[in-house]
Amino acid sequence: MKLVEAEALRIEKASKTLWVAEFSVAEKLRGLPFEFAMIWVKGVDEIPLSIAWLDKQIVGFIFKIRGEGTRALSSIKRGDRVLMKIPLGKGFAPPSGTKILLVAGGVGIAPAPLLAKYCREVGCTLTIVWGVKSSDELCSPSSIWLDGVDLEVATEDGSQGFRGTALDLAMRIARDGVFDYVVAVGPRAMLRAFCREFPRDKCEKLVALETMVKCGMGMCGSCIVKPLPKLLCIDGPVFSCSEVMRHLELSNS
Amino acid sequence: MKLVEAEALRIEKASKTLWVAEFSVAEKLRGLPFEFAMIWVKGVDEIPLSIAWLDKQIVGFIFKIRGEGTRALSSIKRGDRVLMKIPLGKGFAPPSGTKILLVAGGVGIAPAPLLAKYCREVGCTLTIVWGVKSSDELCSPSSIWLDGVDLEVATEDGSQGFRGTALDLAMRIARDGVFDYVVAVGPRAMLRAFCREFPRDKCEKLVALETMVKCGMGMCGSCIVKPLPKLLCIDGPVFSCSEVMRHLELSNS
Amino acid sequence: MSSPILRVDVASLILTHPIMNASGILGSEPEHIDVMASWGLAAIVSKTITPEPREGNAPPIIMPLRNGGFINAVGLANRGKKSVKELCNRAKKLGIPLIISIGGSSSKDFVDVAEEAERCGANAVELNLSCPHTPGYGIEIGFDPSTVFRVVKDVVGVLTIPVIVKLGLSDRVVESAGKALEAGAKALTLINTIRAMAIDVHSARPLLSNIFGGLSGPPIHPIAVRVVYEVYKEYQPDIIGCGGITTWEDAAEIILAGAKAVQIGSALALGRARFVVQGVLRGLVRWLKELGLRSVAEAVGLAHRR
Amino acid sequence: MSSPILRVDVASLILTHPIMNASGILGSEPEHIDVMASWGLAAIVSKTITPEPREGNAPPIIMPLRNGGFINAVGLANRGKKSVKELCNRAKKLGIPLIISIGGSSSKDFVDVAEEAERCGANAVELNLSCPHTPGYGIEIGFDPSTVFRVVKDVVGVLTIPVIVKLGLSDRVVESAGKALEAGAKALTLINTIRAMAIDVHSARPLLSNIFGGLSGPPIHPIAVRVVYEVYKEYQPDIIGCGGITTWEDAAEIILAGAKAVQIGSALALGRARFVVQGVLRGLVRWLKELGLRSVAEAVGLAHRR
Ligand SMILES: Cc1cc2nc3c(=O)[nH]c(=O)nc-3n(C[C@H](O)[C@H](O)[C@H](O)COP(=O)(O)OP(=O)(O)OC[C@H]3O[C@@H](n4cnc5c(N)ncnc54)[C@H](O)[C@@H]3O)c2cc1C
Ligand SMILES: Cc1cc2nc3c(=O)[nH]c(=O)nc-3n(C[C@H](O)[C@H](O)[C@H](O)COP(=O)(O)OP(=O)(O)OC[C@H]3O[C@@H](n4cnc5c(N)ncnc54)[C@H](O)[C@@H]3O)c2cc1C
Ligand SMILES: Cc1cc2nc3c(=O)[nH]c(=O)nc-3n(C[C@H](O)[C@H](O)[C@H](O)COP(=O)(O)O)c2cc1C
Ligand SMILES: Cc1cc2nc3c(=O)[nH]c(=O)nc-3n(C[C@H](O)[C@H](O)[C@H](O)COP(=O)(O)O)c2cc1C
Ligand code: FES
Ligand code: FES
Repeated sequence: MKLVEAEALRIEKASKTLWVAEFSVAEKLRGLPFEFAMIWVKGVDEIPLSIAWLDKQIVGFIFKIRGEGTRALSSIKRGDRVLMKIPLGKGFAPPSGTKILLVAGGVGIAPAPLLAKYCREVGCTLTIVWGVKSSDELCSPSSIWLDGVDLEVATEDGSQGFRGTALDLAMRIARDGVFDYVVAVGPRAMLRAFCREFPRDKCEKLVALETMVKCGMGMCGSCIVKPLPKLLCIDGPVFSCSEVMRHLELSNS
Repeated sequence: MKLVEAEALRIEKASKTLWVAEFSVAEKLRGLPFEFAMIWVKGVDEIPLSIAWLDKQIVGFIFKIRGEGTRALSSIKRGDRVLMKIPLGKGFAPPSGTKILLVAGGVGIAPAPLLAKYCREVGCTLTIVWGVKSSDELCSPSSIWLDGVDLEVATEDGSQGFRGTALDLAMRIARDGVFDYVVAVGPRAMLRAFCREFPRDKCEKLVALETMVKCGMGMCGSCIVKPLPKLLCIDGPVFSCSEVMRHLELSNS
Repeated sequence: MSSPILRVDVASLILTHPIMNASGILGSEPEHIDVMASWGLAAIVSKTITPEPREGNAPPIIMPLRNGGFINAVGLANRGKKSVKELCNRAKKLGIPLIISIGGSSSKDFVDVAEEAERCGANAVELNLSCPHTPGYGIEIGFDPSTVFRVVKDVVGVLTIPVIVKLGLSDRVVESAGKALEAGAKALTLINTIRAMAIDVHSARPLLSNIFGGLSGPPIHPIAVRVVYEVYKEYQPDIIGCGGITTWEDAAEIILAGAKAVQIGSALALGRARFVVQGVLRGLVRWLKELGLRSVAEAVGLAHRR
Repeated sequence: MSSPILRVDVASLILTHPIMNASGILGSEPEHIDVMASWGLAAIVSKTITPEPREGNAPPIIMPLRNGGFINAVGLANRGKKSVKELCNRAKKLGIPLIISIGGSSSKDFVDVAEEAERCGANAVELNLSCPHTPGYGIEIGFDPSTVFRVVKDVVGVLTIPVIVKLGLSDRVVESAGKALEAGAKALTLINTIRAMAIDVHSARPLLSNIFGGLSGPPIHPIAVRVVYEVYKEYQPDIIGCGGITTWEDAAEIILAGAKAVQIGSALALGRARFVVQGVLRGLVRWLKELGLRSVAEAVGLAHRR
């Protein structure tokens, strides 16, 4: 983990609901898929965001405006600086040669580009299912570093691609293909449904969780994945369905 | 400069007046000829000594008992530990291909082995003249890492080698040979005589000085080479005769 | 020679070795106790618990610094007195000694939580009289030896379990230590973080939302060693050394200064806890052997020997 | 945009830029003044001078520490009042402003050396009320606001040149700062080293012959920034920030907290002085441009802006 100054290169609205923030940093960074950063939008808030892409001295994020912090991030300008702790978490680094299915709901697409790059590099096969309510929530693959990736789209209103949820589409795809890992990332309700309903016969089922990350360094304890004795910022954010099932059931959001 | 723990390998009397202290250290050290160390003989004193030899994790010193600190050093046992700041000073690194004459008086032989090693490595020709009062002050070249070095001995009582002082012998040798650098190290009176009398026509004349080194790090100022605005622990201990002539004349020891 | 004895008796507690966590590294939720139990600590110190729940400050609350330390202003976030029972139960289940750290703005607050801790079966309490950045909850108390006396006396008066008093750096820390002991403290934890501040030079804004925070980690270690040495010199009490301990050498130094046990805070961050605890313990064993000592206890305060 | 103005006016002195050395880095011999003049400092602060010569402590007097700082107990080694003239003459010859740092164990001592400094043409004096490890010569004075007031008042009463007061970390440093200003100090230097200790774990002996020493270097920087911020917040006086400044960011941070000028001590060690001074100045210029500020003065205390 390093604390780095990052300079905004591009902050833009990429769809009806999603924003992209791209920064340049002075030193080369490394990060594994699903690792994240704590971004201090100066004087406002420090918020955790998944590393969406990372290429030498460029790092990008995909985010949704939820409150003050994300709003502040969306309103910074090219050249503005933020401070970030990066990389944080343990990430998820599947062995080479494996087949992976990523099931992303909404802004859950954020970690996808870094996972795609990782898979290209180590030689994993990646299929991404991205589900949103309606096609206006999608962004162009090139704007989020997803060119040339096997990306299947599901919209709840059927305005583009498969009509239905990401989970529906993923289950259909999984019927035909064999995957070593299926990773779901998105709203908690989706993760819960995924862990409950997705057929687990041949694959390992994983979810990328969100809890309240306040320090990102394993000190404050606020990210504890109750009732597990695990810290999201150290041991996560990716956990197997089997270990977090109770966590998902306990929390009611 | 590093602060390192060193473990005594060998502390022994090497002649009537000289002692040898050899230590092993946990990390590889580097040092140039004439660089020195501040050795803290624990709980007693911290004293500056020239690095006599240095080979990866072994470092050796040649010293004379003068007071409490050197006495304490002479009485430590194999396995005892000291702390040392090492290397200190700027050292003296003659360009490769040059011819060097070292004029050492008494314990002034201390920096000779490291200089000899350096000269072998970079390809300088080194002649050492070592002057003492009587042959019982000499130590065997092998005990002080001077095997195979061109070493000419002068004794004031003629008990071995040339009869006379190191300076006498050096002047005689210089008459026949040509040297790029002539470096004198030894008692202050000898350095003064050297700077005054040694013919300077074809060579650069240098001396290795001693002043009161208390911190070794350029902070306390006690090692100032008056009236020069130079700190021995940073800029020295090797200076050209021309710059320190007044210093040598001012001081009366 | 047989392996040196790591067991230490401190504040009437018998610990299998001298290392515990420093308060504030996790320790506010029962699940934290599980996490920490897996680190190999001899005892666990809870997050400082106040009578009422506290939200704590908004992020950023902890930042790494260029000098190798951390600055934090968590703001004593905790779930209040009611969480003590859960913490104690969890520790009991795991069979690990638990020290409940207590914070408050009055004697009453301390007594209140301390009684709850005793009721719930905590092995000891640690009175945090030294949080340097939460107004009303800390260092102002520790600054004044007579306030220290009163608070400690009040708590000791109602408890049978040992009372440990945690002091921070202050002009009269030796005097405050004396007063704490006089009032019946069984041991002293020295020291807390030191009030400090960091500013982001590009935005000209304080790094922490709270502006001020506590400096921890290697930067404060030589100050902690000094305070332990001074207090030990004066009273030879049971001391738990804390401040910047990262390696076995840091622990050895503070033990030589007079600490019987040590608390590690910042160095446990970033998932390194298990590794750090193990490293310190292994190093201490090697070191005690080198010095020919049979136990940690024999090393306590050795630097005072002339 | 034209290059930002580095010139600062502090304690009624006009300096070409904000960097001077911290007292105790050389500065006791006239030759030291020559050495330091070559470093590119805007002004030189002498070693603390006491009325009578002091030998200082026996080595080891300064040790590097694992945490990146230094610990020192030089023991105020200096040649006494009689050396002031030589120091002043040398500085005058070199055309560089000289501040004579003064130490003493009574008001009389301070007055004595201060009068000599004025007579010899020093540009200012800095009263060292904060040496943390020389008994009777330091921090005990700074700890007590009323003593600070008396000493400063006495010195100000007899001088026409500016009086700067150097304070260390203490519980009531803000109050002491106020008293110093009330008594007529033109500026405050904040902070001195922090009392600390290091022990060699292999021999179980204190590292310094003096046992205690002052901690300096990067470890204390966030504490210095905090003290500067707190004092600036209260009085907005002229402050010279000191403590752990090594890079331009360290300098920028303390300027944002409220310092008009900075002193660099430890970072000047080991022959790096020229490089460090240059590096800090270059960095400050780049930074002021980045922030769109026209001068150092405009950055002073900016972190207080809401
Ligand atoms: C490991 C991790 C990775 C994440 N990656 C992304 C990402 O790539 N893109 C994205 O848009 N969002 C991501 N999030 C969620 C993102 O952190 C929150 O949307 C953000 O913190 C909200 O901050 P705010 O100030 O805008 O909203 P607030 O007003 O603070 O809160 C709005 C909502 O966000 C939740 N939230 C607030 N703060 C945090 C926090 N520190 N940690 C977790 N949840 C919080 C709250 O529960 C609340 O429901 C991630 C969260 C985690 C833990
Ligand atoms: C750069 C340098 C390299 C040296 N190399 C060697 C060496 O390789 N072998 C060797 O035998 N000696 C060397 N010396 C001299 C050695 O440092 C002194 O002999 C030693 O410090 C004396 O310490 P003491 O406690 O035994 O004697 P003390 O009782 O302290 O003093 C005895 C004499 O040594 C001189 N002296 C004491 N302390 C110092 C000090 N810190 N710096 C300089 N002189 C001091 C005093 O002027 C006095 O005349 C070197 C000195 C310097 C400055
Ligand atoms: C993030 C964090 C939170 C802390 N919270 C508390 C606390 O609640 N109560 C307390 O007494 N000390 C608290 N401290 C201080 C530590 O217990 C410890 O005294 C200090 O950090 C010095 O130790 P270290 O250098 O090993 O971290 C906290 C420290 C940190 C870094
Ligand atoms: C070796 C050394 C000697 C010092 N001597 C003095 C002194 O004589 N008078 C004084 O006021 N401060 C003295 N100090 C303290 C410094 O002036 C400065 O306040 C402190 O070191 C913090 O700055 P730094 O971290 O940049 O070193 C000394 C510091 C060091 C390291
Ligand atoms: S966010 Fe603080 S421990 Fe994970
Ligand atoms: S010995 Fe201290 S400056 Fe050289």
